[in-house]
Order: sequence, then structure tokens, then C-alpha cells
Amino acid sequence: LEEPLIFEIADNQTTGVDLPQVDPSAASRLGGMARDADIGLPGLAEPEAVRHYTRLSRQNYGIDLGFFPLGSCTMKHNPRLNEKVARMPGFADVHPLAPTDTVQGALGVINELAEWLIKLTGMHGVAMSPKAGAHGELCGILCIRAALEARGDAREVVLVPESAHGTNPATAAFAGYKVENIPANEAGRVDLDALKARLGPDVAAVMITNPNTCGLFEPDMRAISDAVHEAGGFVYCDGANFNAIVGRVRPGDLGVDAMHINLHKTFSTPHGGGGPGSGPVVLSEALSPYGPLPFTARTDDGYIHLVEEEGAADYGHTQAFGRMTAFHGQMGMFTRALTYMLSHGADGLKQVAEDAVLNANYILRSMEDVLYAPYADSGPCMHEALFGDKDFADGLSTMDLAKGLIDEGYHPMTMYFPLVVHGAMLVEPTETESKATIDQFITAFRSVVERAKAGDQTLATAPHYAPRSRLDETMAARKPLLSFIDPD
Amino acid sequence: LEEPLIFEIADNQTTGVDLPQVDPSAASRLGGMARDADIGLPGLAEPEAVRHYTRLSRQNYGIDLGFFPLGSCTMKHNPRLNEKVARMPGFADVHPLAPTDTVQGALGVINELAEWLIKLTGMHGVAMSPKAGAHGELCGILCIRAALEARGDAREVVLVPESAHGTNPATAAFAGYKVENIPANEAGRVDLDALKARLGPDVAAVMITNPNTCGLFEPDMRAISDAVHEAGGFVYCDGANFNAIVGRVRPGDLGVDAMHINLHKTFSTPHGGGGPGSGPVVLSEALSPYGPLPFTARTDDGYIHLVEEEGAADYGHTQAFGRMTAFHGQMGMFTRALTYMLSHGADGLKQVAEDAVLNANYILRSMEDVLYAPYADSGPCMHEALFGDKDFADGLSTMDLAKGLIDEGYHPMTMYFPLVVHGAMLVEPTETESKATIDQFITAFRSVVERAKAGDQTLATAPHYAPRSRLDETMAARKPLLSFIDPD
Amino acid sequence: MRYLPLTDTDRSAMLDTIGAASVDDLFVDVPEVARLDGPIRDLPMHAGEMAVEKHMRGLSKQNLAAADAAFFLGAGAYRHHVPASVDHIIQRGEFLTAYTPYQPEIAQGTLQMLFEFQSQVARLYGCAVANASMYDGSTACWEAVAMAHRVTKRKRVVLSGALHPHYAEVVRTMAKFTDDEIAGAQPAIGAQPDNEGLIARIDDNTSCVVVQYPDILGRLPDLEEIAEAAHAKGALLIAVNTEPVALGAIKSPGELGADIVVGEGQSIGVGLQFGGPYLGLFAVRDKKHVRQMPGRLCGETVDADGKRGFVLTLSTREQHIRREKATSNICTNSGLCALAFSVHMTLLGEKGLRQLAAENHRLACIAADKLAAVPGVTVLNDSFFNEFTIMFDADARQVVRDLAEDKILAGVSLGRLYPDVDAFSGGLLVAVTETTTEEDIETLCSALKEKLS
Amino acid sequence: MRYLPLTDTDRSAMLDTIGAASVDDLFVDVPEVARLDGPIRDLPMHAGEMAVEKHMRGLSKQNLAAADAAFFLGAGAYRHHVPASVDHIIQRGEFLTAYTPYQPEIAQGTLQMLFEFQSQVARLYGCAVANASMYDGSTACWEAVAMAHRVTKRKRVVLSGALHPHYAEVVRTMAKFTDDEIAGAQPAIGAQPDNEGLIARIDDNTSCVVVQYPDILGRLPDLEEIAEAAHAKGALLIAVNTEPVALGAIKSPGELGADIVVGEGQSIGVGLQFGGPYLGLFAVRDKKHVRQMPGRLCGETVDADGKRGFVLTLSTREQHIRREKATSNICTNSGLCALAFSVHMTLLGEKGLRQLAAENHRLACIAADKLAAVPGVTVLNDSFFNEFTIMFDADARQVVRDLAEDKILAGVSLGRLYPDVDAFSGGLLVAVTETTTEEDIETLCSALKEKLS
Repeated sequence: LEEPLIFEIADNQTTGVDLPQVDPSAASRLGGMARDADIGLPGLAEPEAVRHYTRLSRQNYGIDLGFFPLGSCTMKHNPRLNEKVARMPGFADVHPLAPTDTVQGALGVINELAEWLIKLTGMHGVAMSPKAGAHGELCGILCIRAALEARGDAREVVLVPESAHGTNPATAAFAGYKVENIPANEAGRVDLDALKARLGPDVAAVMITNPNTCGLFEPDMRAISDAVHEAGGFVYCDGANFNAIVGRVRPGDLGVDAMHINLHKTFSTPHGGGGPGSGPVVLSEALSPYGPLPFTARTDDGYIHLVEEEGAADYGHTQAFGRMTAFHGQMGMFTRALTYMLSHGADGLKQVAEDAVLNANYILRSMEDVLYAPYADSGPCMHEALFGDKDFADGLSTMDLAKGLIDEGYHPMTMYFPLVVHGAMLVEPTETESKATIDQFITAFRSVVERAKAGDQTLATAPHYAPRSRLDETMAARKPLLSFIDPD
Repeated sequence: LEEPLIFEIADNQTTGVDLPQVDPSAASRLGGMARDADIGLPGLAEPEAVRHYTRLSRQNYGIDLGFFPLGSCTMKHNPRLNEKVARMPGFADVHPLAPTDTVQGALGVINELAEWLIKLTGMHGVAMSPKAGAHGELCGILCIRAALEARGDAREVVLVPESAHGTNPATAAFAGYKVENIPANEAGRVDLDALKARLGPDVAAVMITNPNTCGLFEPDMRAISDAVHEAGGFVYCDGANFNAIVGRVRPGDLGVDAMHINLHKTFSTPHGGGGPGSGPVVLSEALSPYGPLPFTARTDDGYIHLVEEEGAADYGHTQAFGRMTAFHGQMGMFTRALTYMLSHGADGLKQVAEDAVLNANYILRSMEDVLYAPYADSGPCMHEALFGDKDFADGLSTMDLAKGLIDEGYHPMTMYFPLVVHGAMLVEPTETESKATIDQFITAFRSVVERAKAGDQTLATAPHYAPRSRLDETMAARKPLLSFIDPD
Repeated sequence: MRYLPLTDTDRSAMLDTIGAASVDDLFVDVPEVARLDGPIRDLPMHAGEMAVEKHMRGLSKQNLAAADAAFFLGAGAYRHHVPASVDHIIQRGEFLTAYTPYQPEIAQGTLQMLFEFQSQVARLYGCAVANASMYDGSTACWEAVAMAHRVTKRKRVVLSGALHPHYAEVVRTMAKFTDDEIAGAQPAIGAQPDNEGLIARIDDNTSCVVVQYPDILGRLPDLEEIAEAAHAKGALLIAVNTEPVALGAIKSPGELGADIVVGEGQSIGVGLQFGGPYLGLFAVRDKKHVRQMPGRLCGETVDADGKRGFVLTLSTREQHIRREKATSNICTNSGLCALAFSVHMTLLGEKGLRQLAAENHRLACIAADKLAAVPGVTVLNDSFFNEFTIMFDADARQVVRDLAEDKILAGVSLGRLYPDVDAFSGGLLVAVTETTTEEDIETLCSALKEKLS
Repeated sequence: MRYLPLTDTDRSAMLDTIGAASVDDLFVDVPEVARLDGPIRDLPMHAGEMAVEKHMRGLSKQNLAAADAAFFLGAGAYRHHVPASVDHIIQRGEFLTAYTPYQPEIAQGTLQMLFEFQSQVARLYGCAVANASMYDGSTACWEAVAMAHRVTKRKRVVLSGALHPHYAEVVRTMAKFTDDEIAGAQPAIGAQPDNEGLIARIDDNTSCVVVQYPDILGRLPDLEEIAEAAHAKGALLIAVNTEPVALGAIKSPGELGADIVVGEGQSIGVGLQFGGPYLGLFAVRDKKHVRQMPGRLCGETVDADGKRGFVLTLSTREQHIRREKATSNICTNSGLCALAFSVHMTLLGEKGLRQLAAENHRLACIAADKLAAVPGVTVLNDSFFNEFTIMFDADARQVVRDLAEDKILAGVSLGRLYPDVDAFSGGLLVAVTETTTEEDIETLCSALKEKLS
């Protein structure tokens, strides 16, 4: 059954709320700006609205429905306790500019979460306000630039491994840097020698992802950091894959200067169909003074101050590079993430990393006999397993395999990323899947792989059992229809 | 995809809660009754549990998914505000035996709801504790029996129209009465003359449903009541169909002595896959003294007393026939129903009845040219429209039509009830459906009816697009398998 | 109005189709005397969500929520922690807004859940078969008595004195109308349940013996002994349990020989809710009694394609088929509460339920020891699970009321349960669960100490 | 642990398959120096749901929730009543736990919702196209500035003095790194916005003029005049709106000639949440600018069977394709907040939004009149929607803190927003919405009267 658009079923006289009808002759202070034109907004009574959105929801796939092995996205279970806590009136019904005396608990959440992040990463400080991972990345690079500027050291280049997330070069470019790639070696790691060779007084920073996007830990990480520091640069680590090492390895011990943390990946806040995320950035001692405003500071009397434009000097934070967002960050995600951390504790988070890595290696070793695994010989993978399409029959691609998996009841893995592997498939199971679920997936995955290798052309038109068959993306881009237009 | 049973995917070592492991050597006061045997309960971690039940839910049809015209069940929209209110800690986290000083608000809900019910029905009192409609029915009949016994009047017979709900005769029989049917006239109403002829000193009560199960209002209701009262009996009215008249007609004005009210029908508390319901019984002045304990009484100082075994005398309630349940009734449903009543108000509830009746008549008149409507000439129907299978092709039944509707995306209407019409179909749209939804339904309904009349045998094996095809109910009853048995 | 989608334009168009001039024409059958000319007077008009929520929140705030008190109330309703995911699941619209699964092709969600629920309850109770739930423990208790009447064709019901008095009262009320004879008793105050006295009351006309386990005073009667005595006279043993968490620590009633096991399931998943809706559990030890059971039953079968599926079955026992010959007039069950119970029980599993029971018992033992140390307080029970009786020389009912002013909900006084028995006035039932903290226990002890000195 | 399904048995079996002796073998690549030998010290161990909930509830209770106060805070975040059904919908697992809809065949729910959302926002803003949301209003504002730079190839940004100072600060911060030149100003305190002064600052190098509507002091600038002036110099007009409810009562920015309209959507559906997550809205009046827009866009198309469907489109603008040449480094949007906005907006509809706006304005007018009557208080604004500025002769920042002790959240002081501008210290922004009662207004007036006398 097709669900119509609200514009097709609703009208401008129906409403699903009961509001007073204000006397139209009442005094207005709108200073001549009163609206006369219709807006054109459709309204539905509550029963119809609930039904519309409930039906729409059923055309979606979510973690709650099944296995969601989307590599580098860490689609883990979203605990319902987190949702309950985020809705407590003391968090949900509090204004960001309320007097700080009245929001000590909310500031307390920010402060407590900051402490957890610092201790889990072994870093010195944390900027809490970035609104998502990419925003955090930007924050980290801006801290680096601010630190370099503070020492009067104008550097122009940021080095990025070729397997990096697309946000890394985008971020560095935004911050005004020239981006240069560093190649990977045959084992799927950063080529340390190539990196060292390129370092010099023009390199502001290296942006590195560790575990990297091939799902491998960078064994030379410490050496890389030392080399970069020696050359006067900073090390930015993309924290997207922190779930592989949380509780077991502290990036601070590896010499990292800045790393954003995706709370929606590692710390289980819901992905919500594409957001909101939250991307606090942990900072080394060298970078901490440059983190943006606002930040929280607990004084000896236990009072938590919110340091904004005013008073930053009182807390030694005068070098802040500026402000990244209107308020204090993603509070709703902070409460969820802190709830999750308290639930797992230091022991549980360590287990998280171990189970995530165990599940990924189990998939790697259960698939490598049928599916090309380019770095299978590089040793254990971390939290995700990387495969390629080398042995597929002509005319069938990774895309076809992905769509075939949909018909098996699974969300596909990440496709065509990282770019270093042809037809890349990045499978990340996370720690919240049972062995039974993973075994079922492996069976289904193997069967679709066999079909792709055997040239089963029904894959080319998959999915066959989804709410839609393949969508015409070219048409969507050529003649973009981005807004409903009333039929005449 | 098939969802396994929890017993097939879970084990006895997994748990989805984090509880302390109590020292097994700790002192026990279990007096020799300590358990040694395994219980055999399967456990799932939270991610797997949420997924199991989420997937199961998707094999269900509910009001939130579409039109649910189940006659006499009043499947109206369940407002989410009701759910929110029922979960307020002052209602959800309160013990039934808490000191009454600490639960004045909870008792206040009961009292306020009682007042609404009394005013909406024009009755004198209300027994709040019955746990569901049938329980309320029983309560009403027991009140009648208590009242008769109090006046030393042993009567043996209860008259029930042949179209009554099955609960009516079951209830009367339970209360120790002999049940006799009263026939319906050709217009689908109680035959007043036949009823009058049967009345006499042995008739304790007449149980009547008004609007009746043919969807018609009993125009002689007042005359029936007068005749029953004159013969020394009482009038019990089944309130299952109260939605048709709520806010527009008060049963008290029609001479009713007792009527249960299904809060889950008229007052929008959720059906929950078969319960819980709630069935308060409104009572006439003659019956009110006999209502069961406990009840609430507000004194002039505004204090609300909970009258249980103790103290009933202080509030003139010494003739209570007993107690029907351990505590005070379905509090969770009371909060929801009161929330709904306050939302609609006296004006809104009147509109509820009007729209419910309007929708039903619209369906009746939009279908009668293609589908046999036995009482179409009896005037307007009330909140539901009754049809029969008279013109269906051989080999196709009301059941087949119902299953055909499932394939069109609808929950079927009520089938084979009332018994007075062959292949009866009872369609109740309720007031929470839009004209667009009803028009769509009419189109689909007409098309399936045409197929049934034309002898389309694909209907005989419908549904074809549901999670299951027709289930073998005979096998289920012959060899009942009612509990999971571990495979050896 | 927000729940009414019809617009005035819709209404006119529909009246046209119907051929009625106004909606009043649709109410022509209503006798003139009963036609109202406008909204019912003395009731408020409609109100927006915000206003309604505010009103209800006001009422809610007039109650002392358990979370805001030191809380020791029990006596048939227990406060346990319910995982947040339980409430999430029961609010799924497909569960919340579904009807009784009479169309099994589109109700497998509810049906499979009920099958799983029945299996969980049967195992917990040590029985062969459980039904799909009843209204609550007290009505399930009566239905068990009525079933024993049907099975044994006898009418004499022996109630243990230590059966919850409200349950006993429900049975007595119903029995008035079915001519069952009730042989009840007051609870004998003592460290041990009075099995001997109970057994002495069983005779050859007895249909059943009804015993609560743990009993109303928190004691653990040896059901095995009673079962033997009942069976020897041809009577059935009905065991009543009001705290399912206990069964994680103590033997199941079925194991001990109870023929019918009923109880209140509220502790698992449902919550306190001021007494309702609750969840009646009903099971029979022996499959041969299945056709005499009241209430709905869900059974496994296959569909036309041979796939496993579930249906409501054996409905020939029920009122909508049997009418006046039905096993019970019961119609609704407690479907949504059964779902909550089943989800919570699945989250617990064997391991979690046993840990939960152990933790309840551990804390109850601590509380009993600490209370016993309060001057003037005696702990009555030799045995208990998470609830026990203390006795002191003061009117417990008044003590409870006084302590409530300091946000201590000290327990359920025997005086509240047995208002007519003066000898019980110094008795207080104290329940302790995993939600009780040791600090709460200290608070209660200090307050009692002060009160009784 | 409750979120970890693997049992120790599973773990052993899986290690066997992998061929590893222990899980430590899987971490061999970690340099020795960074290998931790146990759980990180100084952090607590795992805790049950009950304990965690209690801890968080404790923190929650240290805050004064708006519902428990007389509440007048605004300045970019407004308290409105959100219907209960909105929260129900956004908690549907299929919405809550879905990822960015990169697999459109199984993400039509999110995609159709986004298409509807984009359409709603475009209409509300009087624009042709809106995107699928940004982080919040302030970051959307910066993205608009960056887009104007791309479109006009100019680098001089004229900010209205009455732009929210935090928004201005975000723009200034980002501009430092992109070499945009910011021509900002302090707000001119006056009954009318200073359009003349603003227009005077536009020159031939100006990429855009950024104007808030209603502005930070609650006034309603005539955008039409500014648009004409900007267009005359080849600059774009960026309108910033922080209170979408206002647009139910006032003309849309698009209608008045704004080229890019951005804003904060939090008022509709999202709630206060101490500042986040919020909902950045972003729209362009003219379709020709679509390919320069940042953020995700959802478009209509058809599937292989010809059925209508929706996909993310024009992704060649985005970072995961364009890498260092992307229009923005933005990746995540605010999908769940967009859903909340869209559901709430659908419940409101044209009629509800206009009623809501009218009710907000009605109450704000009452509040302004009553406050004007308080001795010592002057209402600054000639025009306003639901928020206005009052001035008095005392440190407003201190007044706000003092009144908070009596549970009156009197407003946002200009001193908090502009700590360095002494001249603003007696200014207070007062916001009034449908959640404000006339009683709240009285409470504020009385308290101010007392404070200022």
C-alpha cells in the first residue's frame, strides 16, 4: 500500500490541536508585518496524523528490526533507558539561558560526561559543544590552527591518508589548509616512511583514523605521533571508530592531540534517520586552551559555572578560538551518552570493545574463504571487516550484492568505502549482536556472495521484497523535485 | 521472515537486566521451600528482546495502521495524551493500599470520573471497580439480585433479546438466573408486545442492548422500562454501544436501572490486543445502595474517603453486595478515560456520537445498493451498519469476504453477529475516521462484495498478502498445543 | 476537535448522500423525552491538550509517589523496577491499538506473544498449561474455585485463613450467587502457617482448598502436605500466589502438588498503578483439566501453507459461543499487561529472575533483622520471602498514617486488612524489594523506634 | 551485561573459529605502551538500570524545570506545548534507530517524511526549496553566509546589529578561517530596528546582509526595504528566524525578498532541552541556487516499477563525494528533530499554526501592557510578536538571578547576551507563549514591582 503525502490527504481547515480562536479584532503590535497570504500548510486530526507517520515508519529499516552491519557507522542497540532519562523534565524542559543557579544538574551532566570522555581517552580537555562528528572534526582542526597561530607558526598543509572519511579533507579545506594525501602500504596501513618523508615545517597536522577505515589498527600510531610532534605538527585522530578500542586503549597514550567522538556511534545515542549526532572533541594539554566557548568549570565549592563570552578569563580560558554554536551542544545526547556510560561502567565499556572486535573477526574468518578479503593476512581486524568484489561475475557489483542482502532481511554493509579497495564492503557488526544473529547473517551473506560469483542476474534487479525496487537516482538529480507542488 | 519463539533463541544464562549476584551462602529464611529445580525461563539481552517484540508487533494490525471497522467493538483512535497522563508518577507509582491521605489525587480521579459517568448517563450512582465490560454486567445483575433479595422478592428469570451479546446470557446464568430469550420484530427491534406478554412476578430483569446489536436504537425503550418496572423487575442495559449516544442521550432518561460502560470502547482507552478493559456500572437510585465495595466518598471538607469493609456504614453504603476485585478497579484506565473526557468536554462528546452515527449511516447508504442490508428500511442506523450475505455466490461466505478485506489493507468487520441475520456483517466506523478513509474503504468493500457475488474463488483462500494464510483452527482445538515443549 | 477528522464540509456532503437534512434526523428513534437539546449541562466544554495535561498533573501531584518515599507496602501489590524497554514495547501502536486476535492472519504478533506468555507462566507455576490471563489475582482466584466446582461437582470451598482477605471477600461474594459454601477462617497469628487446622477442615464434600503461598502474613506454607490431604479427600488444591518474584527463590506450587495455580502477575512488568489494571495468572498442573479452564487460550497450529502460526482456541468454553453454558462470563483478558509481563520476564530470564528473587530476599532479611532490633518490635515470621509481619504494642493503622506524614510508607497494617479484628491491630506487613535501599530500612527503623518509645 | 548478548560460551566458540587463543590476540596491533591491563581506573563499574536512573534523576532534580516556574525565557529558544503524539511517533524504533537513508528501498519512511518536511519549511519560509535540516539555527546561519560567498564570490558580510549575538559570534568564528570579512555592529537600542544604518553598510563588495526577523530585541524589521537595498548592490539578503511560530502571524521572509532564509526550528516539536539537539532550517527563495545549498536534500523520483519514491539527491555537493571540494563539511543532519517538527506541523496545519501564533501574540500584548504599567519599567518595542524588550534602572542580570529564587524565570537579560556592553545592563528580553498563563504574567509583574521599588 502506498502512503500518500500529507499534502494529498490534508487540508488547511483541519487541525490536530485544540487552540483558542483569538478574536481577530484584538490589538496587534505586528508593526505592519501581519501576514495576509496563506502559508499552504496541510493539517491532519490526530488519528490521521498518527496513522500517517506510523505507516511511514513501517517503510523504514532500523536496528530494532534487524542486523544493521553498516561499516564505520556503528549501528548498535539504542537503550530505551537513555530515551527515558533524556525526557526527565529537569533535562528536557530547561532553557539554555536559564540562570546557572537553576541548572546545576544539567551543567552537572555536561561536566560528568566531560570527565568520562577525558578519562576514557586519556586526554586533557574536551570541547563539548560540537553538534556532530564533522562539526567536532572542524573544531579539532580549528584548535590546531589556533594553537599554531598563537605561536606565530603559519603552516599550510594537512596530511590525510587516502582511505580517510570524506569529511576529513572537507574539514581541512574549510579551515584553510591545503590537503595532501598520504598513501597506504600493502597491509592497509599508513605508510610510515612516506609520512615521515613528507613531514616538515609546512605541515600543520596529520588527520588519521585509528582504527583506520580498512578496519585495522595502526600499529605505528605512536611512531607517527612522535614524528609529527617532532616536526612541530599536531595529530588529529578521527574518532569515528572509537568503538573498537573504547575502554581498552586510550588515544592519549598514542600521542593524539585532538579527536572527536561520535556519541551516536560509540555511546549509543539514536541515529534517528540521519541525526542529530553529537561530536565532543577531546584535546591534549597543548590544544586545550584553544577549545571554543562555552565550556563548564567546576570550582572547589562544587558549583558548576558556564563560561561564555564573559568571565572566560576567570577560568584561564582566554585563548578560545571562538564559538561553534548558539548554545552548549547536544544536551539531549549528553544525557543519553552519560546514561549509557554509567550503565556499562569501565568494565562494561572494555567488554564493548572486545565483543565488537570479536564479532568482526568472526565474520572476517567466516567469510574469507568465499569472499575476497584484501587485508585478511594483515592480522586481526578491529571492529569491522573489509571485503572486495574481486571474484564477482561480470555485470554484478557490490551494489547488487547489497541489494540482494535487503531481500534476505538485512540492511546492507557500507559500500564503495574505503576507496582503496575495489567494490569495497565494510561490515561492522557491533557488540550488541548475538552469535545466533551473526551466524544467520553469515549464512545469508555467503549465499548472496555465491550468487554474485555465479552470475545470478536476479541480483541485478534486487531488491524484490522491499517497499520499493531500485530508485532512479539519476532522474532525481537531473530534474530535482525537492518540494511538493500543488496540482492545478 | 518468521520470528522464532523466545524459547528457540534464548537460553537460561542470558539476562537483559543487571542485578547483583547475591552471595549464595547468605542466610535464607525460606523455611525449607528454597527452589532447587530450574524454572526453564529463557532470557534475552535487551537488544535481542527489543528486536523480538518489535518484529512480532509488525505482524499485528492495529488502529494506528488503518481502518478497523469491527462492529460493536468501537475501535476508535487512542490518544497519546492518555498514555502520557497514565504514566505520571502520581498515578503509576502509587500503591492501592497507601494511606488515603497520600493518594487524594488518585481518589480524586476516581471521584471525578464517577461524576462524569453519572452526569453523562443521567444515573444516580456508579460502581467503579468492575474490571471489564462483562465484569460490569455481572456487577449490574448482582446489584439487581441484591435489591430483589433485600425486598424478599425471589425472582428466577432474566429476559434477554436473541440478538444479545453472548456475555448477557452467560452473566445472567452465572448469577443464578434462568435465561429466556425475547424475539426481535422484523424491524430488528425488541418485540414490545412479546416482552410485555412475558413479564410477570418471576422476571427479575430484562437485559437489553441499546443501541441494539443490529445497530438500531430501540424506540420503545422508555415503554419497555416502564413495563418492566411496573412488573416489579429491573432494566439492565448493555452499554457496549454507548458511543452512539454519548453526550446526546442519557440512559437514565430512558428508565435504565443499571448499565456498564466499556471505557475502552466509548472512552478511548487502548484495546491492547484484548485488554485490559474497564467496566464501571452506573446505577439508578433503586440500585445504588447495593453496589459493591470499595467506593469513594467525598465529604464536605473536600476529603475523599475510600470506603472498604470498614466504615461503609458511615457513608450509608451498608447494603453493598460484596466485593468484586482485590482493589479499586482499573485506575490506569480511569486516568486515560478522564483525560479523554476532559479533552472532548460535553460539546465534544456530543459531536463524538453524532460523527459516529453519521459515519455509519454514510457507509450504510453507500453500500445498500450492492450489499444486503436487512434493516435498511427501519430508518437510520446508529453507530454501526448491519449487512447480510444473502446475495453471495455459492461457496463464498461472509468469512471469505472478511479475509478478502484483509488483502485490501483493512481489518474485517465483525462477522456472524448478531445471530439474527444470516452471515451477518457489522461495520462500525467510529467518529475518528475521516471521510477520505471511509470513502476508500467503501470502494474496497464494494469491490470485494462484487467479487463475492460474482463467485471469485480467490476469495475462498484469502488472505494472500497477510503475514499468514488461513490458520487451521480445527487442528488447534483437536490437539491443543498451548505451551512450548522443549525438543529433546 | 483534535480527535475528530470530519470537517463541516464533509458532514454536509455525507448527510446529502444519506438523504438526511441534519444529523438530528439520524436520532429520530430516540424517544422525545430523552432527546437533549444541547451539550449536557454541568460538565465542562472541550479543552486543549495543554490544559488537560495541567489538570491531570495537578491531580497526580496530590499523591505521594512511591519513588518519593521510603516504601514498604505490599499485601498483594509490589513495587519492582521495570526496565524502560518494557514500556517502549507496550506502546508500539501495533500492540497497543490491536483488538482481541480474532483475525489470526493479521494478529500473529499478539498471538505468538500470548503463546510465549502462557509458556512462561506455566513454567513459573510448575504447571502444564496457563491461560492468556485474567483480570487480576483475586478474580482468577474466584475463577479457580468455580472451576474446582465444575471439575469435582462439589460445592464446599475451604479457604485458608491466611488467604488475602480481599481475595477471600471476592470468593465469598461470588459464592453467594453460585451457592458454593465457603468455609473460611481468620488467619492464625503465628510464626508458622496453621496447616493442621486447615487440613482438619477438608471433608468429603470439599471441592477445593485455597491456600496462599507465600501467605498474607508472608509465611511459606508447606503446600505438599496440604495437597496430599486434599487429594486424599478428592478435593483440588488451589494455590494462590501474589508475588511471582518469589517463585524465583521458592519451589513452584505445581511441583508441590497444587492442581490449579492462580495469582497476581503485577510484580513483573506491570507496576503499582493504584491497583489496576493488574494481571490475573491462571494455570493447571494437569493437561486433562484444560477444557474446564476459564478465559482465553492461545494454541499453536499451521496455516494453509504449512507455516507455524497461533490462534485462539478451545473457544467452545467461552461465552461468545456457549452463551449461558460458558465456563465463565469473562470476555476481556489483560492482554497488554500480559505483554508487559512477558517482555519483562524475557529480559529477566531464568538467571535474572533468580538474581532478582535472591536480592529481594537478601534485603528482606536485613530489614527483618534490623526491625527485630527495634525495642518493642517482634518479627512474627519463621519463614518469609520479601514480606513479613511485625507486631508491636500500638495501633499500626495510626502508626502508618503518622509515618506517612514524613514520607515513610511503612507497610500495610493488619488493621486495614482486618478492620473488625481487634487482636490484629498491632500487626504490620512490611514488604521489601530490590527498590528498597538500606537507607530506607534505616529510616523506617528510626521512625518506628521514635514512635514506639 | 544487559546490552551485550554474547555469552562466555559464544565467545570461546568464536575465538576457536577465528583461531585466536584469547581476545587479547585480537589487539596485538596496539603498541605495548597503550595496552591497558584492566578497566580504566577512576571510573565506576557497570550499574543496573535502577541505579543509573536514580543517579540521573538526581541530576535532573537539581534543575528548575520550566513547568515548575513562571517562565519568560526566549532569545532563540522558546517553550511551546508539544502534543504527546509527536513524542510517540519519534520513538517508533523504525524512525529512531534508522540510519541516514542511503538505502532508499528500505528507508522510504524517513525519505518521504523529509520530503514533506522540506515542503513544509519551504512554504513557511516563502521559499522554493528547503533542505533536510542542519544542526541548528546558528550553524545554518553561518552556512548561509558561506553559501552567499560561493554564489556572489564576494567576501564581505554585513551583519545586522540585532542578530542574535551567539549567531553573530559563530559567524565571526568561522569567518576567521575562511577570510570572510565581517561587518558587524551592536544592536541599536530603540523602538524600531535601525534599517537605515544597516543599509548604509552595504557596499559593492558585500556578499550578503544578515538580518534577524523578529530580531534579537523582538522587533520586526521591514525586510523588503533591506532586500531592495541589498539586491541593488548585488548582495544577497539572508533572513534569520529563531521563532517559526511567528511566521503564522507575520509575512514570510521569502515573500519579502530574502534570498536565503535560515532559522531555528526548535519551537515546533523539539522542545527546550537545554539548548540541543535543535533543528537548523535552511531554504532558498529561488530554485536556481539549489546546487549551492549545503546539507542533504531529498527528492522525488520513481522506482524500477514506476512507483513514486524518494531519494537523497544532488549529493555531488556533499563531502562524502566531493571531499575537499564539498559545499560544506556537514554530514549529519537533525533527522529526528525534523521528524518532530514535521509531525507537530502536520498536527497544527495552517489553521492550528495561525491560531497558535495569534494566541502567542495576544498573551504577549497582555504581558507588554501589564509590564509597562509597572513603575520603572519601559517597554522598548513598537512592534513585536511574542517577545519584547523591557528596560529598567537596575542590573537586569542580577534581577533575573534574584527572581529565579522565587521560581520566576523572568527572561534573558541583555547583560547575559552582551556582557561587555554596560549600556544594555538594564535590558530584559521577555518571551511569552501559549504556555504562559495570565497568572504567570501577574506573578512577574508583582515581583518586578517589588524588586524595582
